[in-house]
Amino acid sequence: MKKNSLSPIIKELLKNGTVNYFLAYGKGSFWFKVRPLIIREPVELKNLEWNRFCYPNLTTYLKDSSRSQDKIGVVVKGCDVKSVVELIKGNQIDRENLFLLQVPCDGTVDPGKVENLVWISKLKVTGFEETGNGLEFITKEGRVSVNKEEVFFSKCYKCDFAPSPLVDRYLDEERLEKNQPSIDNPDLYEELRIIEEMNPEKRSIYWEKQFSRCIRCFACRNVCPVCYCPTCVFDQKDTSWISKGVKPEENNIFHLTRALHVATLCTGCGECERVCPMKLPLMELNLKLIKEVDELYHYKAGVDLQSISPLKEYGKDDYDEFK
Amino acid sequence: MEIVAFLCNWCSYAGADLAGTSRFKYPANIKVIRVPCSSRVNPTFILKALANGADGVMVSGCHPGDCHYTTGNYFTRRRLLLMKRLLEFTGVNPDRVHLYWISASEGTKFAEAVKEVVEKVGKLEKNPMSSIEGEIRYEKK
Amino acid sequence: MKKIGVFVCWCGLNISRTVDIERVIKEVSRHPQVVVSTDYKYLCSEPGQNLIQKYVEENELGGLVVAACSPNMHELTFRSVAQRCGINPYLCEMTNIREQCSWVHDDREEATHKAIDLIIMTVEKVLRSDPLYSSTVPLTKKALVIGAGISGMESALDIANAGYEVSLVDKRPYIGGHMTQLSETFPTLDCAQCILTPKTAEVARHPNIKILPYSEVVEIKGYVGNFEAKIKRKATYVDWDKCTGCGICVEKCPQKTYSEFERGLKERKSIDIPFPQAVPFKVTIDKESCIYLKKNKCGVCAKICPAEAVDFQQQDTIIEEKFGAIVVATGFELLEGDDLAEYGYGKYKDILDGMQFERLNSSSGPTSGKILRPSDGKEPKELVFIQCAGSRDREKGVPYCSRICCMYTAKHARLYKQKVPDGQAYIFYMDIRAGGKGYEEFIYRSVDEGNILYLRGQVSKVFEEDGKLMVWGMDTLSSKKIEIAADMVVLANAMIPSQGSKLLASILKVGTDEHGFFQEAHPKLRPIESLTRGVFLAGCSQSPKDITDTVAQGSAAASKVMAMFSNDTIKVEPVVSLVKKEDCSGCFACEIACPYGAIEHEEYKGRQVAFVNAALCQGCGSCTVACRAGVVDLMGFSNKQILAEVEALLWK
Amino acid sequence: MKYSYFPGCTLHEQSKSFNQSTLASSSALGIELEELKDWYCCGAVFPLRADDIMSLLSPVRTLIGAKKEGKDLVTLCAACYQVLKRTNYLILEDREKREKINNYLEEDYKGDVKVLHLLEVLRDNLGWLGLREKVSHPLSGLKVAPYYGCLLLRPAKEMTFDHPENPTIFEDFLKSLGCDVPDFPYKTECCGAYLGATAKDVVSQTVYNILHGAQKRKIGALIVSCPLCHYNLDFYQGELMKEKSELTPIPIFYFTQLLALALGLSTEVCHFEEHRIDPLPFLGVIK
Repeated sequence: MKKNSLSPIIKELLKNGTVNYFLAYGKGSFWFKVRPLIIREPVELKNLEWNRFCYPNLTTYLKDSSRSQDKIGVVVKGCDVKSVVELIKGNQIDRENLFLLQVPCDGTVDPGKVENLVWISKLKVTGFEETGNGLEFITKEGRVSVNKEEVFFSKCYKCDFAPSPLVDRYLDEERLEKNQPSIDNPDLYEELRIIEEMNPEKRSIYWEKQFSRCIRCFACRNVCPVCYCPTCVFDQKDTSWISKGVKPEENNIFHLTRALHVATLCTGCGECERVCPMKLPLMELNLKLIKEVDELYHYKAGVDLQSISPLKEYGKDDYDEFK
Repeated sequence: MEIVAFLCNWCSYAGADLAGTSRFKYPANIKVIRVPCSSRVNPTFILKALANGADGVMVSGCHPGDCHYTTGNYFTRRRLLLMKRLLEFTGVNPDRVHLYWISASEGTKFAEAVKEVVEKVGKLEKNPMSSIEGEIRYEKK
Repeated sequence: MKKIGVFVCWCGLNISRTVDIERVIKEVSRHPQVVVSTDYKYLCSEPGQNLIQKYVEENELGGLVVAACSPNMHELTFRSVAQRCGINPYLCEMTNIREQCSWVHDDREEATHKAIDLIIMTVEKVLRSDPLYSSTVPLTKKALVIGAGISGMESALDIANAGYEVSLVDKRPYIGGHMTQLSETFPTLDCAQCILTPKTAEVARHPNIKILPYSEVVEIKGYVGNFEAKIKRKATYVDWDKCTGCGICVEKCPQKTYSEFERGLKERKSIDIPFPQAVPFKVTIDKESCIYLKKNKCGVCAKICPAEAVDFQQQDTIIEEKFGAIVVATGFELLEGDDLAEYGYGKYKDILDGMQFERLNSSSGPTSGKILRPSDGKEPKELVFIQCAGSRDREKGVPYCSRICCMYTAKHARLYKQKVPDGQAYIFYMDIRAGGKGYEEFIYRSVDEGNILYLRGQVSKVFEEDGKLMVWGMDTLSSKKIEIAADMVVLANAMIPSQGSKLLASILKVGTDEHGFFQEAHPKLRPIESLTRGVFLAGCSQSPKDITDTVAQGSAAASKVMAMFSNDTIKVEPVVSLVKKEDCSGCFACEIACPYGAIEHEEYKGRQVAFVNAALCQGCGSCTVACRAGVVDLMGFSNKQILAEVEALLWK
Repeated sequence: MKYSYFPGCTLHEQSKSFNQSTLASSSALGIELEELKDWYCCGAVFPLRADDIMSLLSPVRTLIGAKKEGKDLVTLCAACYQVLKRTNYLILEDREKREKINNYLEEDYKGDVKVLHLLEVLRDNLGWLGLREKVSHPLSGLKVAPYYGCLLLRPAKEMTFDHPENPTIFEDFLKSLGCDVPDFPYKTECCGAYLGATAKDVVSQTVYNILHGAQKRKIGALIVSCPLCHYNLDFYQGELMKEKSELTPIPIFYFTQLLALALGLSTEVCHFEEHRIDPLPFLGVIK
């Protein structure tokens, strides 16, 4: 993972006018954090960052650019490209106004997992280094190393990266092959199995507990790249789909509706779950629908620009369990 | 027990009317909301009904291929199938939500369908989604 | 919030026997917005209606709820009462407490409770109803008929006779369609030309009909009443105003080419009039084969033409015109190609399709009506007809029945027996489907008098051996394998939609079925209308049919057009979808869900948003669910109305 | 061009002529066929009973073996090709059966091996023109017709090999070798198949029809890709010759035998001694 090679490319693209500005990762306030960085002038490149913790999906910021005619460059990982596909299919961004610069990524690290693994508080760590297969964390007391394959985000283990014709430039052409963690036959729906195997009462209690913790901050919705409605259905002024106050009994309406609204669009980037302050297992809902859509209609979101979402289409000979 | 039924105007609502003119009896738990087409039924309406004290929801449209608007019910079929799978996943018994295809000539089928829904919903425990039971929203005069 | 009046009908004893009406009106009156809650024996009667009017005036009601029978019965009645009282009709809703309450429940207590709940639900809905107004759009009283076969001509004549202008377009250089190629027609064995020619002549000279042969529709914009069409007139390279049809050019033209009209049984000249009765009787140059147009040599026709009509510089031209309604009558074609490989179709010369056999029988055809083998010109003594060639086949070809083959095969066999009395005709068939007036009798006459051998079974293979066509088949009645050494084989090829139907469907924004035929609005009740308002279907463009049905549907389409044209404007129902454009994301999920193509694009603050064309919207509401943000809403069945009905469940 | 190779029992044991001519020709054409390390009986007949899972286990094991080697799987015997290809199709299309089958196996199989017939490899990877260029001894003057039989072509939806009623792949192959290829309508007729075991007279009749049809068209030889077709047409021809004096001998070749000859390979790989109807007089035309 090298950021040094990133900088000159962005500089060049800004200089020759290919893009008006660049959306990239910038240094964050902690070692495990990065923040979105908008680069308009080469001088701003000094804050550029590219490391193991560049897990956020920057394409969500493209939602708001749909109205501008600016040419925007974005630093993307393989998984982020899928969100771009859905944004283009939903007419939210113009392919022509976009420059995708893909960085090679073989997995992003979940700081929470690091913390759990080495039993040191995030705040005690002052920095980290990459060492071959592992990561070394620097603390005042010394160095702690972990095997990086143990601390990836769960989406990274399921990475099915394939080079996309949408990408304008790859940072490292030779490393395309190695662009994902080397996991054979990942179990795509691992998380679901535990819940699917519960008996209905247990499942019901499980979800009731989860939904009751929701504080309706809407972070899950706001961060989602495919939640691009200018005014969300739950923010409509004249129609009360759910109460505006936090009524726990209506939380499930919100969460199930949200899951249905992103069904066939959700690419599994996991941002909703990552940003949830209450740590609701939102990806379980999304994954369930990804699985059902795949099994019923053989469709996956974010794969190509041509295929049409099965919720926008119909089949006369569809599976029909209704009487 | 409360069952909300969304009936499409052209087939199922007319089928329910036919059940009436033929005097086929069925339980009174069912409250019908008339919609032009089953494709007008937003899955969120169903969630809302379940959260608002309904014990079950029934949606009924024209038979696939016979939709008054030609293709509406094909969309309904996909939308509600996914929704049912999701509900089941969150612990809601799939018997709480029913989708039927009932034509304008199927008065008997409508009456039987209502009986079936009432019977199935009757076997279920209290609706886990509804916690508003008994709350009075309107100030009565 | 508006003041609501609730009126509960007894319907004599029909409702009051099971529902405690007194209790209903008392309970309902406790709703804060209900200011009137009353009952009457028969609300639909004159005094009942007057009662409503009295209460509206006295209490300044803003909305009405009539709890009575099904809205399918009396919604119109009570909405006109509302209108008479100065209340927008869409602020009046009915609660069905008869068909869906008193008639289906026995328990008085339960039925009364249910009636109260249903009425409260309706009250909540009406509280959120907005007044709606029907609008009208202007109407151009001029029709476009696409396809000038027998159904298109019939349509055009009917519309024209009613006094409206019609443009009749056909891709061929003549009008009359496939019927011009036929010899005799079943079940009467009239000569096709004899019954068709008067029609083509009438069409050509009708003052209200403009015929546009050798033309294609390339673009349709607009909507019902106001279509804007672009029609391409293909270059004929002959000035038809000058051409007299003398035919000298045809005689002198040195280049021969494939004759579509004779289906390859005879060649024609590059400059040609397809047949002696063609209307218009003008020559057309085929640009694919003309030596001058390809190599800039020859030009004999131009030199010889006494009228100096040949014009090699002629270009395609585009005509732009406005129409109020469109009739699609694009007809059919025969299935060809790989699907018929086992019959050797296209491989052996003496295997013909039904249309080629028509040409052999036609007195103006390539053999002047004699049945002769294309390979050696000999008279075939053993002739095998194969029905369902490609039809009713679930594996390949088409799964549907082409409907006319049983009849025309019987006709073919009879014509053959008349012309070759000592010949033997065999017909392989799956079933005989002769469901038409005089059809069954025709089949029996053919079997009895014609001495035609019907074999129930399918043919597995046809191939050439020892100068004969070996036909291997099965007679399932005797369970015997049949081998016939035939001189000629005639296939009843499946009928398929004519080439270009798909393209035309996308131009017209109407659907096609899985086989490519134009999709009717309803298979039983609206077989003439397409899914797009103002576009009607006729003839084989919609499904395979015989001439009788085709003509009937042509007339039916015309009557739909005439009914539309009898008004000066087109009324547009107000129960349509509406987009709140400031909140529209422009994802156009609604556009795909709409079966009517009613969702259009519009620019709003620099971006594309959805816009509902009310003239096309039929009010199904599928788009409202496709829209995640709930920004597309259906008037009269809006999100807030339905949600209010759902929430009314809480009323206890 | 590397492929895994599934010979099947007949090529492995009985028909050296088919196996060795195949291996020799392929290597001359630069097509590397590497025999599967571990292969099982294909099952010989694709089971049509709805609940017959057991008969499918053996072909699925073979497919799993091929998957492990990571190459497309080539086979020649029409029966093996049919069983393997249809098994693969079933695994891909029938979720319920797939799960049932996988329950019996040590590892899951998802239908991801591509099963190819050598003719498809020739057509799609070498191309008919490419083949023509490699032919050093064109078989011009030989009037040869193909005999497809049934297994290669049907059911067409599953086999997707060629048009079931009017196949042309063998004709294209023969033309590339320089042969004269006449129209032969009997090319898709039944050879009698296994009926030889119970009703020899039926096979005699079907074989007679095919040979008589060929004779009428002055066809000198037929090519096949199915060992059973070969057996019926070759062996029964010998029997028929005893009583039907009007028949002239028509040698039956595996298509790879003619391929080997056209590529100029030694006749040893063709094992002509296995034939009942001696092909040498016919081949004498070119020698």
